[in-house]
Amino acid sequence: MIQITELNKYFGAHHVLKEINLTIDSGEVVVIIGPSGSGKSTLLRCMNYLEPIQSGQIMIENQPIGMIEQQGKIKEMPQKQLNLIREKVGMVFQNFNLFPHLTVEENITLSPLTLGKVNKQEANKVANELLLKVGLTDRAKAYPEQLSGGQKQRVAIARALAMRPHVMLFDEPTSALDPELVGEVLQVMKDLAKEGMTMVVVTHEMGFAREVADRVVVMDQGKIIEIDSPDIIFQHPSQKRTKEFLNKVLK
Amino acid sequence: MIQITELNKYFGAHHVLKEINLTIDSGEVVVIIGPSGSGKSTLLRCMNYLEPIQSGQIMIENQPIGMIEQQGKIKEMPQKQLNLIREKVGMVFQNFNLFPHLTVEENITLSPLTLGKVNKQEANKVANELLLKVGLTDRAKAYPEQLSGGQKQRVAIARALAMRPHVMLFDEPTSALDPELVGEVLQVMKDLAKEGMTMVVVTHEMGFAREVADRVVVMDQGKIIEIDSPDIIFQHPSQKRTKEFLNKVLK
Amino acid sequence: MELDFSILLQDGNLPLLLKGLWVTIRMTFFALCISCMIGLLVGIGGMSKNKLISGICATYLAWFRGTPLLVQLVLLYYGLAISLQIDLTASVAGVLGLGMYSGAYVSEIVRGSIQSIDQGQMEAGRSLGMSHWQTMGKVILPQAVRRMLPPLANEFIALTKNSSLLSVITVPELMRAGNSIVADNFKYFEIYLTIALFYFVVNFVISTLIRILERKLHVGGVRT
Amino acid sequence: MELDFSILLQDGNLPLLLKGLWVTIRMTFFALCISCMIGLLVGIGGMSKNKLISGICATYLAWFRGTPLLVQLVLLYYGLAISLQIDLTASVAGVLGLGMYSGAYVSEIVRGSIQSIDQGQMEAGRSLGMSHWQTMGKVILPQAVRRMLPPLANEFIALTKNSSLLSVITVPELMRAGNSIVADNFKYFEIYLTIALFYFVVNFVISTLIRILERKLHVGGVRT
Amino acid sequence: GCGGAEETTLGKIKKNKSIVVGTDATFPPFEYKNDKKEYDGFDVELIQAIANEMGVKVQFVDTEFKGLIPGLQAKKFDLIVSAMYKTAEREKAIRFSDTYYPGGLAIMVKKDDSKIKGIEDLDRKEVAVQIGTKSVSFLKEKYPKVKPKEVEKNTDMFLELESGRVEAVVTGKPAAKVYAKEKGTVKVLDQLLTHEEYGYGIRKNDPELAKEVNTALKKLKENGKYDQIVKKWFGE
Ligand SMILES: Nc1ncnc2c1ncn2[C@@H]1O[C@H](COP(=O)(O)OP(=O)(O)OP(=O)(O)O)[C@@H](O)[C@H]1O
Ligand SMILES: Nc1ncnc2c1ncn2[C@@H]1O[C@H](COP(=O)(O)OP(=O)(O)OP(=O)(O)O)[C@@H](O)[C@H]1O
Ligand SMILES: [Mg+2]
Ligand SMILES: [Mg+2]
Repeated sequence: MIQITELNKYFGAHHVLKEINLTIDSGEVVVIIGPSGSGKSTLLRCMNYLEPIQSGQIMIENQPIGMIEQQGKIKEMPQKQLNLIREKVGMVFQNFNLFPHLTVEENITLSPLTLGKVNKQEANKVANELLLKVGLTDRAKAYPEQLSGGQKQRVAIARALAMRPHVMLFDEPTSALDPELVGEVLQVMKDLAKEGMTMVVVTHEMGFAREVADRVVVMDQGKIIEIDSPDIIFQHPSQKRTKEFLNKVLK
Repeated sequence: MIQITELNKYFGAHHVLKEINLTIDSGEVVVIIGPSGSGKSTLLRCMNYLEPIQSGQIMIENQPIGMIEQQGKIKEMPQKQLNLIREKVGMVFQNFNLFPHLTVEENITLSPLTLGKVNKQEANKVANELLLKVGLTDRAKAYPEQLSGGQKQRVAIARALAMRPHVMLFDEPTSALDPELVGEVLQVMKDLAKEGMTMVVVTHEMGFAREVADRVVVMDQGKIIEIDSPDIIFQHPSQKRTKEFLNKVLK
Repeated sequence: MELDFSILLQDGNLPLLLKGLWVTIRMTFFALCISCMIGLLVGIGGMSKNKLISGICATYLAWFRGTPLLVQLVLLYYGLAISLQIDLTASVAGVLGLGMYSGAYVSEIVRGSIQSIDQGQMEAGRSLGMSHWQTMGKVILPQAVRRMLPPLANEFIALTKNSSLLSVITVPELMRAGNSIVADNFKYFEIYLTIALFYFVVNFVISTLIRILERKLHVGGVRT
Repeated sequence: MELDFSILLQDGNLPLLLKGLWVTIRMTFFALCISCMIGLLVGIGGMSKNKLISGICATYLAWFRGTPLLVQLVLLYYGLAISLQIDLTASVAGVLGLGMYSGAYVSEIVRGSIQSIDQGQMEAGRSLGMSHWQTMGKVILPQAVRRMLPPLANEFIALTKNSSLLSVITVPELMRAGNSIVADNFKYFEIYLTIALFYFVVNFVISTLIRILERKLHVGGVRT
Repeated sequence: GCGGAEETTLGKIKKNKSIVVGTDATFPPFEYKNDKKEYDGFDVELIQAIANEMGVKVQFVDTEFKGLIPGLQAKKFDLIVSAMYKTAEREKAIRFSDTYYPGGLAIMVKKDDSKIKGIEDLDRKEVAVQIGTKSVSFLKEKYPKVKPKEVEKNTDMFLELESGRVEAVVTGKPAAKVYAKEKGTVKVLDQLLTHEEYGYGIRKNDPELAKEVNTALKKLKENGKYDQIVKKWFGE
C-alpha cells in the first residue's frame, strides 16, 4: 500500500527525517508515537506530499508520489498527476481545517463536485451516508463554528472519506479536543479500522494504540527507533528511549 | 478569601451561571470540574471581573469586586479601584496569552513596572527569582514564540506571580499542551500549592485534582451540583451526573 | 461670509451638477470593476512562484501605485494618441486609467487578505485532491473576500474622489461641472459644499453597502 | 513623438523641479505625522464605549474621508479667512488639511488592526492589574503597529500624491513646478515623465522603509 | 467683518512698501516663469511699473486660476494680475481696475489645415476651450452649432489640437501666438472673434487701491512707458 524507502527531509539545514524506511500493508493500522519534534507530523505530511522531500522515495499503491524519474532525472511530477494520487490518500488534521464558509454538507461535497466525480444529487447522497456513519445526520446544514470540537473532527473525517481514499492519515486528531469529546472521535476511527481501512495515525492516545494498532512506530529525533506490535512496545520495548517516553506520557 | 453569593450571569438571554454560592478559604486549593459548556471558565473569569455579572456578589478578601453599592444603588466600581483588587488575583489562561512582542523577562516585569510598584532593578531581580522557581532561568531573554508550550505556561504563571497575588486562578492551564509537557506545569502548580498559595483551578487533570485539591467543585449546566473532598467525589459521588461525567473522562 | 444656496436653482446649475454626478458615478462604477479584476490578477500573480509572473506584477504595482494618476491619465489619453495614434475616447481612457491605477492599490489588499487566511485551508484543499487554483477559487478567496472589505471601502472611496482628475482629459465629471459653474458666478463655497455633499452621499452609500456585505458574508454565519 | 530630456538641463528646469520635490517631501512628511496622530486618536476613539466620543470620531471619519480633499483645502484656506478671519499660511493650511484628510483613512487602518489583535491580550493585561489604557499602550498597540504597516504604505503613498492638490492653495509643490515649466516650453511628456519618476522614487523609499520596519518589528522575532 | 478702525489695504501696502499680487503664472506671454525661473511677461512687467509709480515693490503669489478670486476675497493677496477679462459676472464678486489692455479671442488650427478660414467653418466641429474662460460662453451663446470641448488647463487645449481630437482651439490671441511660435506646428487665424478688456482684480471694499492703480496706469500711458512694454511683448 505505502512504501517509504530511504526518505530524507530537511527544513533548510535542519535534518528532520533521517533515512526513513517503512512499509504499510493494505488494511493495516499503524500508530506513530514519539516525543514532540521527533518528526511524526512531517513524516505523515510527506505521505501525501504536503511536504516536498529531498531524497528517497514514497510509493502509494506502487506509484511514486511527488517525485518521478524522467530521462534519468528526478523532477517534481505534474500537479495533475499528483492530485490524482492524492485522492487516494485522505488526511485529517489536528485543527480540523474545516472550510468555515461552507456548511457541513458543503464541506463534504466540495471536492467531489469540484473534481467532477459525481453530480450534486449523488454527492449529497454520499454526504448523508457519511454523516450517518459519523453520527451527525442532523448537523448537515450547520456551519463549522456551530459545532463542538468533536463534531468538527468527525466532519473532517467524513470529508476525507468522501473522496473514497484507499488510506487515511490522521495527525493527532484528538489532541485539540476536550477530554470528554475524545471518545466519540476515537470510536469513529475504530469503526473505520474494523471495516478494513488502511490507516496511519499519529496520536498520544495510548489506549487507542493498544486496542486498534497492528503495529506501533516509535520515532525520536527524526529516526524510526522501533517498530513492533503494541503489546511488545508497551510491555517490553527494546529501546531505552521508548521506555523513557512512555513513562512520561503514561504517568 | 473569596466569597461568592447568589451569583447569576447571563450572556444575552443565555443563563450561564445560576445562583452560585461558593466560599474559598485562604490557602485552600479548589479544583473545578464538569462537562464542556457547564460554566467553569465563566465562573473563574467572574472572580476577577473579566466578565460583568448580573446579580449576586463576589468578595475578594472582604472587598466586593466589580459592583459596589453607592447611595443605595448598585453600580460598576471605578476602574482604579477594580485594578487594585485585580492585583490580588492572578490569572493563568489556557492559551497562555503571553505578550509576543516582549521577552520572557519583559513579560514578567511589564505590569509591576507600568504600575510603578518597583524600579527596573528590583523588577528584574523578582523576575529572576520567579524564573528560577519555574525552572526557566536560562530563557529570560527568549521571545514567547521560541518556547515550547510547557515553557510558555510556566512563564505565564511567573508573570501572574510577579504581582504578588493572594490567590491564583487557573483555566485549563495544561489542556493546550503536548502530553509530555503537562507534567512540568503541574509540578510548578503543586509547588505553589505546597507553599500555601490559595488556588482555584479548572482542569481535566484528575490526577492533579486527587493529589492536590482540598475540595473539588463539580459544575453542570451553570450550577454547582456537588462540592466535596477529592476522595469522596472520585470514589463515592452523590450525584448521578458526576458519575456519568467521571466515567467518560476517566475511560 | 453669507452663503446663498439659491444659486443652485438658477441658470440650470443644479441639473449641470447632477449630470456631472451621474458621469462621476458611471465612471467610478466601471473603473471599480476593472480595478477589482486587475487587483485580483496582480494580487494573486504577485504571490506566484514563477519569477516572470511575480516580476511583472511587482513592476505593475510599483509603477501604477507609485506615480501620479494625473501623469498616467495624460500619457494614456494624449501620449498614446500623439505617439502611436491610438485614439481612445475620453471615457474609455478615463475608466481604464482609473481602473489600472486603483487596481494597483487593490492588488495589495488582495495579497494581504489572502496571506492572512490560515495555511491549513490550502493544505486541506490540496489533500482532498483539489488543485492549487481550485482551492484558491473555492476555499481561499471566498474567505479572503470578507477580510478585504474594510480596506476596499477605503480604496473605493478614494477612487470616487480620484475620478475628479478625469477632468484633465475632458471628462465632464462632477468636480469639473462645479468648477465651470464657479468660473461663471464665483460662488465657490456654495458650489463646493454642494459637491462635497454629493461625494459624501455617494461614499456613504459605498461604505454602507460594504458594511452590509461584510455582515452578509460573515464567514460561517447563518445567512438566512 | 520624440522625447528630448535635455530640456531638463536647460533654463534651471531641473532645479525648479527639485525645489518643488523638496516642498512636496516636506509637506508630505509633516502631514504624515499629523495623519498618524489623528489616525490613532480617531481610530481608538471610534471604538470607545462613550457614545459622545465614538460619535465625534464617526462624524470625523465620514466627513474627512467622504468629501474631496480639494473642497476641504479650499474651505480651510480660503473659507476660514473669509468667514472667520482665521488667516493660516498656505504651508500650515496645507499640512493641516492633508494631515486631517489622510488621518481619516489612517483611523480605519488603526481600528482594523487593533481589532485584529487577540482579545486574550487585553484580558491578560487587565488581569495583571493594568488599566485599559496601559494595556492598550504597552501591549495592544505595539503589536497592532506591525499589522498596520502594509495598509499604511498604501495610504502614505496616496498621501504623497494627494499633496499635488496643494497647488490650489498656492503651495509651490512638485506638480505645480512641473506645470509652470510646461507652460513655458510645452514639453509635456518630458516634464510629466520626470515628475512621475520623482514621485516613484519617493514612494519607493516609503514602501522600502515600511518593509524594513515590518521586518524589524516582526513580533517576537530576534531583533539583533 | 470688523469695525472701521481697521486699516485699508492701501494703507497696509504703503506701510509695508509692497503689494501682494496673485497670478497663475502658466500663461505666456502674460505671466509665466521665464528661463531663469523669474516671474516674467507683459502683465508682470506692467504691474511692476505700476508699483514703481506707487513707490512699492511687487510680491507675487503663484496659484491656480480657480484659486485667484477666493484668494483675493480671503485677503491672501491684494490684487489679481492674471490676464483676467473684465466681465459683468466677475464684477458681481470683485472690483476691476481700468482696463490695461484690449484682448480678444482667436482661432488656432493645425498648420497644414487650409479648410478652416474663420469661425463660420467651425460648425459641427469640435473645438477646445479652457474651462471657465470667456471662450466657453462666447461659443455657447453666439455659435451654438460649434461643439466646445472644455479642458482644464491652457496647455491642455494645445494637447487636444496636437493629438487630433479637436480641429481648432478658441483662446486668447496673444497666448495662442506664443504657442504657435514656440511649436511651429500650428497657426493662429487673423480673425479676432471678440473684443475683450483685461483688468486687475481688486476687492470690492478697496476703492482707494483701485484709484491709486488707475492713476499709476494713466501716468504710464502718458509718459510712454506703457507703449514701450506693449511693444516689447506684442510687437505692435
Ligand atoms: N515548516 C517548518 N519549517 C521549519 N522547521 C519545521 C517546520 N515544521 C516542522 N519543523 C521542525 O521539524 C521538526 C519535526 O517537526 P514535527 O512537527 O514533524 O514533529 P512532531 O513529531 O509532529 O512533533 P509534535 O508532537 O510536537 O507535533 C521539529 O524540530 C520542528 O521544529
Ligand atoms: N462570550 C460569550 N458569549 C456568549 N456565550 C458564551 C460566551 N462565553 C461562553 N458562553 C457560553 O456560556 C456557557 C458556559 O461557557 P464556559 O466557557 O464557561 O464553559 P466551560 O465549562 O468553561 O466549558 P469548556 O470546558 O468547554 O471550557 C456555554 O454555553 C458557552 O457557549
Ligand atoms: Mg506533530
Ligand atoms: Mg472553559
